Amino acid sequence: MQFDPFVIPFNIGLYFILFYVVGRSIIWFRGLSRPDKLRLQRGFFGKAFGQSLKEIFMESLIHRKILKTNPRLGYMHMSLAFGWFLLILFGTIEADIFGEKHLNHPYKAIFFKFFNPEHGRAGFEAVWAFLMDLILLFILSGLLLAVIKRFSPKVVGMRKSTRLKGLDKVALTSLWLIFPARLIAESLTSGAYHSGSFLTGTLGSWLASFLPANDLAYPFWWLYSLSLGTFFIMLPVTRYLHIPTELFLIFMRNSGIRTGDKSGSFSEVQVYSCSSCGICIDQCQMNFAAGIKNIQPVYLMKAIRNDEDTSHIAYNCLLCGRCDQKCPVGIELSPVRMIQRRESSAESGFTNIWKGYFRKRNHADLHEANGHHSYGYLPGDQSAEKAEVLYFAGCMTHLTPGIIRSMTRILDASGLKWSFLDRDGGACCGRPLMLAGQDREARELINFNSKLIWQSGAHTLVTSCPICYKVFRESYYLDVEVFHHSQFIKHLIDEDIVKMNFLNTRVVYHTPCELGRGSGIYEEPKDVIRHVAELDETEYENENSLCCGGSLANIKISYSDRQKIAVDAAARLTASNPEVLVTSCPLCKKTFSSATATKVADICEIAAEAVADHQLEKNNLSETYSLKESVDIF
Amino acid sequence: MDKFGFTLSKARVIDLDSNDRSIAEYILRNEPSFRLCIECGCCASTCTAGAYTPFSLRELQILLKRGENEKVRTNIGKCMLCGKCSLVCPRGVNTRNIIELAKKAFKNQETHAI
Amino acid sequence: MKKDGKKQIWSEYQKEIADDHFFYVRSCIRQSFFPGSEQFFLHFMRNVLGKDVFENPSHTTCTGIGYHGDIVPFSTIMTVVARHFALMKESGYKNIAISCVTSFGIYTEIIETWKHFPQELEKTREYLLKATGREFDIPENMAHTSDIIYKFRDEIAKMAKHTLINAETGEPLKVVEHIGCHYSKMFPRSGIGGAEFPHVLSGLIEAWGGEVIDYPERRHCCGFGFRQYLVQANRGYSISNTVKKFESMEPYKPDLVLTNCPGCNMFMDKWQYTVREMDGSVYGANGESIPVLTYEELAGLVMGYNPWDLGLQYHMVQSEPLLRKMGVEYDEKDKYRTKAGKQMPLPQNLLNA
Amino acid sequence: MLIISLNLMESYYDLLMQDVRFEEGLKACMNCGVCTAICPAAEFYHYDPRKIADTVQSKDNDKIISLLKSEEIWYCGECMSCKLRCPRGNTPGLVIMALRTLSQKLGYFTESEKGRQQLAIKRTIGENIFKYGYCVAAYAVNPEMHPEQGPVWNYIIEHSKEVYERLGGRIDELGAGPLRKIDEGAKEELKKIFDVTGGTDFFNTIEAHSRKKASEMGLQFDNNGIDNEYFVEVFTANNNTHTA
Amino acid sequence: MMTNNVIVIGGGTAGMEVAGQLARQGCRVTLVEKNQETGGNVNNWHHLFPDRRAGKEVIQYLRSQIDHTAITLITGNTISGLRHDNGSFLINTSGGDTIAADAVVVATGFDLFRSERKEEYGYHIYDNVITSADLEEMFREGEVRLTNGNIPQTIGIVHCVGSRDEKAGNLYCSKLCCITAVKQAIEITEYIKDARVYCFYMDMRMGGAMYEEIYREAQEKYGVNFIRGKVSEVSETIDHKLLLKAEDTLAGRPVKLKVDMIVLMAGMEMSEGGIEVSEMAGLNRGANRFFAPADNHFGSNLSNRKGIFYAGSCTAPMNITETISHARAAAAEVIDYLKEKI
Repeated sequence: MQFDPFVIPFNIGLYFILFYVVGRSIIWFRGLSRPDKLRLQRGFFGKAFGQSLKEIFMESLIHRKILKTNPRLGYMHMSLAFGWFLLILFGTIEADIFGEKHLNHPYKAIFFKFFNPEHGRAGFEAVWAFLMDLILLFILSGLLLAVIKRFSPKVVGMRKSTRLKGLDKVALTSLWLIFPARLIAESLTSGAYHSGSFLTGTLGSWLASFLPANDLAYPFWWLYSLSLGTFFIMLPVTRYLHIPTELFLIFMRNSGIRTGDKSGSFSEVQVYSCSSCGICIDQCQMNFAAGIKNIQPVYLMKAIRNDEDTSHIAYNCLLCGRCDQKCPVGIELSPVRMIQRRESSAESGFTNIWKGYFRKRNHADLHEANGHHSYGYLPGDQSAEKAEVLYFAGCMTHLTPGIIRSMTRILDASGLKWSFLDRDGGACCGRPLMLAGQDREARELINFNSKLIWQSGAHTLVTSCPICYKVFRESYYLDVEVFHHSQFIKHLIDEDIVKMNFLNTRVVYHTPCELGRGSGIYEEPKDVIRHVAELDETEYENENSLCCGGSLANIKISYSDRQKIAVDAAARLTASNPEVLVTSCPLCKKTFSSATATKVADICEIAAEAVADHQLEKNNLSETYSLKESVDIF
Repeated sequence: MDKFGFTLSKARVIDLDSNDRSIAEYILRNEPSFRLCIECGCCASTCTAGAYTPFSLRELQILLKRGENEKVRTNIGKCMLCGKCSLVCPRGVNTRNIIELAKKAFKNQETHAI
Repeated sequence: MKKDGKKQIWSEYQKEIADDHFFYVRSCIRQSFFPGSEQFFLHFMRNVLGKDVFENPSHTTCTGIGYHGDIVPFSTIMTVVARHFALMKESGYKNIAISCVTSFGIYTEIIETWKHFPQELEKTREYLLKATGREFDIPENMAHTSDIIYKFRDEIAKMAKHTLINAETGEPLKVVEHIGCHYSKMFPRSGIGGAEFPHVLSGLIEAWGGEVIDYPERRHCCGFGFRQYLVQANRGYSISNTVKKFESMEPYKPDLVLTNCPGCNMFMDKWQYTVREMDGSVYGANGESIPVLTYEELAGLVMGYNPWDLGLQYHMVQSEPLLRKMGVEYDEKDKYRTKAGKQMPLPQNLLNA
Repeated sequence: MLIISLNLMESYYDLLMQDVRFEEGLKACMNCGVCTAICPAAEFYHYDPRKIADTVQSKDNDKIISLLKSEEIWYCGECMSCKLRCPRGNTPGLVIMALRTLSQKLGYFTESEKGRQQLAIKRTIGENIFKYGYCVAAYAVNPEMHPEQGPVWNYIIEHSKEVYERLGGRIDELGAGPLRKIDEGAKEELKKIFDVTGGTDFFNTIEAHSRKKASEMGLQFDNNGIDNEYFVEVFTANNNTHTA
Repeated sequence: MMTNNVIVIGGGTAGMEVAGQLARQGCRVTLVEKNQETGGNVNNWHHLFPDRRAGKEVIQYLRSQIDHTAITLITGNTISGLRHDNGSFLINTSGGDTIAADAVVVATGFDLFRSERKEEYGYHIYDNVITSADLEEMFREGEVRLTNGNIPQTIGIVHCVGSRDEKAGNLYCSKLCCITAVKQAIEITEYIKDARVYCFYMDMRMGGAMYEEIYREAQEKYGVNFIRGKVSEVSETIDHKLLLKAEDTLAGRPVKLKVDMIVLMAGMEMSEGGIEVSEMAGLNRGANRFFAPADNHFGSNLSNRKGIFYAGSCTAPMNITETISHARAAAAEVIDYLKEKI
């Protein structure tokens, strides 16, 4: 049988990586919660399977998403991934057809030319050789781009390329060597035996014309095998682990597994699936508006993989969610970051062992997180007035009295029996604590507010603050319908409860993070605006909307950097010189107000302005909370 | 006590020479805007927790700077992180980070030195 | 530390002190706890300097302790003081010599009040007339008895049998002076040398060869605090403040504490005992407590009087260590004898004994 | 009753202004804190003369009432060091004295542990004045009530005759000299002065309100003397909330 | 072109500026200065706030102002007499000359508060208690040292020394000390690496252009500590440090601190010379002892006597910018007056 010692490095690498991936997959599988295990099993043997295969093909090989956002970068990834895939596929077939026997050992396919130097001279062989050369060329073109990207990112349309750690460099070099080595090796062999197709053949005969091709070929085959071997062995401790991990991720995701609130197999698989493509960096306003370039998800993932202290990175983020929308691998970046926040305070999570080839969980009691807490001072006896509609302004809204006045006008106009839950300023909704990873502390506030809401007997809860809105919807156990005021106003309009005039004002709308990407509310506010004013489109609609910079989620960012983001965002939104920049969040309003000369208004303020005065007279109500004193009018 | 019916009292004076300012220094290292406070009290007056309980970030931060840590240790957890203070601060002090760092510093102090 | 600065201040705060013909008013505390002091003062003035110092037997307390204990109204104490002025007027004196710093403070405060609020003076005249049928004039010259000793400090120095120089080492003795808050803090002009660097005692110490110790808490109150001592539950305030002073002076290893005010003297003497009982602290050098003397007692020692006739044995802190340093020869047997020379039983566990 | 009518009639600030010491003691405070800096009471008690001055100058009736009922106005030791330093010529010490006087006139002093002690001072110092003509007299300083005076005091009291005789003391003798007996005529005048100037009324006010408080607290109270439950309570009680 | 004689009393910032202005307007000016050299208080200042311009530069500018043929400079002389007869003033100098003038400008400036008068701070008593002026002297010599030659590590700066203080006899705010304190605090940290500087203030009166910004910089960049409370007393410890006592009014507790050096921010007072002149010429002075202008808004250069004008900080504490503007205004008033006179 055909054998040569130079294939040993490759074989070692190959078997190592095969066993490693299988082993790691088993560990991850066992790390899943029971329901997730079932999901994965169902997903594996169910229809999700096909879906996964399709996705693997489209994303892991073709890299469709990257192609969409950045064709050049996409081509680079595709040529390497898909090209290599084809090379292996066709190489194996080639070995199978033209080899001495069927079902060859993999190395036969990889080093086919070495063992069959004469191959490809004529006929069907030549066609096949041509195909193989074509694929190799395809890969080399991608490789060329990769090399260029490394030295000048702009060329591939990136503002910035990710930074590398030592091991990555080794792996990268070996990766870069693989295909040139193969090219040279094949060419020299072809040159020596006058075989090979348009690429290897031509290059080979030219080299042979002035070099001792036959003697030179052998070392290059060694180099080829060595670089492959090295690459495989390095793989688990470098970012290239994303290549196998991503496959696993796709299966998990398609089986319906989600990140959850504690670190586990899925979050870890996501962390390892990050290919460090750096697209998140370009999406991040902290990068392009404030010049902060070291806290983006790609660095968080890397820090987690390398067991670095993530707290500074983890907390220094607006959690606007723009990156989640664009991640080509579809990693749930913000949820993963939230896990880091929860666990960094608890010093829990995973750490590397065995030089990073494996990881173990440190068990730390999350309840020990941030000891010094106590909201015991919150009055147990406080009670809420009875009402149909409960209005909760929220902390931030208390800093924007305009919103409160407007909501009062609208609610009064509605003639509904409503009550102002936090008129004299209530407890915080708990969301800011959650954003800081302090869920248990938040729970105390949630319980306090829940009690009041239950007591009121209201069927509807309206809040002016998207931050409150999100937490009311997701973390409160309530028997009421929760509305953000923009939705509520739309409801009043649709049901014809409140009549509004059309104000001839040209406005643009800014979707707040917590309301848009956070809670999926995009259209209702716009409908309301269209009802009362003339709405211009901006470049930043819906999923693509910007963060105002004021986000409570970032605890580290300095005031001046916030200001930079706010000014930048406001400028982009008001590019069309609207009369008013409308938003639907008190925090966005307050942040933008100090960042642009354009008038900034909350959606309820323009709505209130549009409310016809006779509406109030009809219910003979003044612009006060008079309803509470008056009797139930229904 | 029994013999005379009274005892020596502990001095209330803030002794800047002997007080432990490591907590404040830790915060200063990690949040320079801590220096910027001019004790205007805007934070305390808008404070959500302050509406329920005597909690004054203005006072707590001055106590931290003076190394009078005990009162801070027992009160800092009353903050709800709602962030109004940082919005009203005329000096752009990153109040919430100061609070979080203080919590962390106290926690570290209990386990190992900072 | 620069001396000139202090000299400058002293020159700015000099006050007129009568030379003769004093109307003498006693101190409740001084006469109860250090009767030898007042005894010596009168002897010195009358027999040594041949001055006229008159004591009217029917003068009473000024009620100052009651006033600062907030049980005696202002108008009441003003009238009581007015009565003393009336007695003085009746006995034909214009210069008053006050043996108590609290009283001295009260007298000064009242006279100042009368200046700012003449209606109060009129009211007082009416009250006094109504209550006692007496009338009064405001004294022309008012002095604390320490002011008078200060005035004659150099005469005393001339007559000195001993000086404040350590007989063995030849080094000047380190003396801590304690003035008493009510001497000049309320009205700096009323005290010799003012309130920040009073000279009334440091002047004596210098004149008699000692070295004045200026320690950080020099100006701090002795801790009396009136109600803070008078009521047992409050005495923690009193002793804590005294301890604060002693801890501050300790590093200077003082040989003696010299006091102006009878109250301060009592506390700085007695609290040394109490705090030692409480936590074992002792503030003098080599495990001894620091003797605390009144200016009369010190003048007496300097002039060579028998310490036991001055009553030093009736302090809680015994003064032998000081006597030895000053080279005063004293008769141990004479210490606890009656006037008639009869031996009395010996008191137990005094300090430095 | 008195309190309510006062509420309706006039402000407590005006009441304080009737005391010349208050008028003298508080012009306008700028909260610089020199007084607190060197205040012996602020050193150990939860006390801040600056805040007292600031509270009073707010003229806020409710705040002044709570001051009059508070523990803190009783912390001052009346050393008057504050007068020396104040850059605005105020004397917090005098303000305190005015507050204490008013608190006693209105009977608010019994609301606080420290305020109630006024009875003890009246029963000791106050009675001494009438009995002996002195605030403090050797024979009135009972060693049992003054253990801190140490063994020397026991000794002096035990042998007072001999001790004072050698030092010129004239216990129980009329005429000049230390510790002399003050003649009845002088004591009578003293008493009259108290009657005429309202000193006696003031004593009676303290007694009356203390008696009332005693029954509220369910403590035995005698109209004079120091061995009754209420006296012992106010003389010795310390709830240890006053100091750090 | 009229030629009038004007006499300017005081050769400090105001006096020199007004003299220069008048000379260029064609007046013959006699400038009388009590010291041997002109420049007044600025001579004592190494660097000036807010931009740390060297005091010398200001002096140079002023000297160039009075470098004019129409100006007669008499230094080392005070005014010993001033009388008015038929429309012109006769002034006697201590040197014995008599000068006739049609108008008089009083520019007697201010004296620095004598800090030893705040006895509790122990100036001239405790070593290493110095004033802002003494510190400028050290800056000029290029090093900040204790009397024993060591470099101070902890420095306390005491605001309002002799200002806003009834006990010091001055109810007014001297207005420049706060910013001086901030300036000097910054300079100290520049001279002494990681020195700890504590400013004890009652109010930070940062009224001038760029003042608040510098205050902020002192906190942010130089880490100067600010404690709100007037220093009550200073005493010397056995290890020759200085013990400061104040209340941290924002914490509501007494505070004490041992420092190596204390810098007293001495306030501004009416100058002795000014008081003499006011008595000689019967000029009104306010309760703050500074000259009282005829009108606070429209006549800040006018006195209660026709023909006598005020320039600069003899009427109230002023910084250099204000002094120079005030002096120029004075020149304008003088010219108007002389025109009317003819």
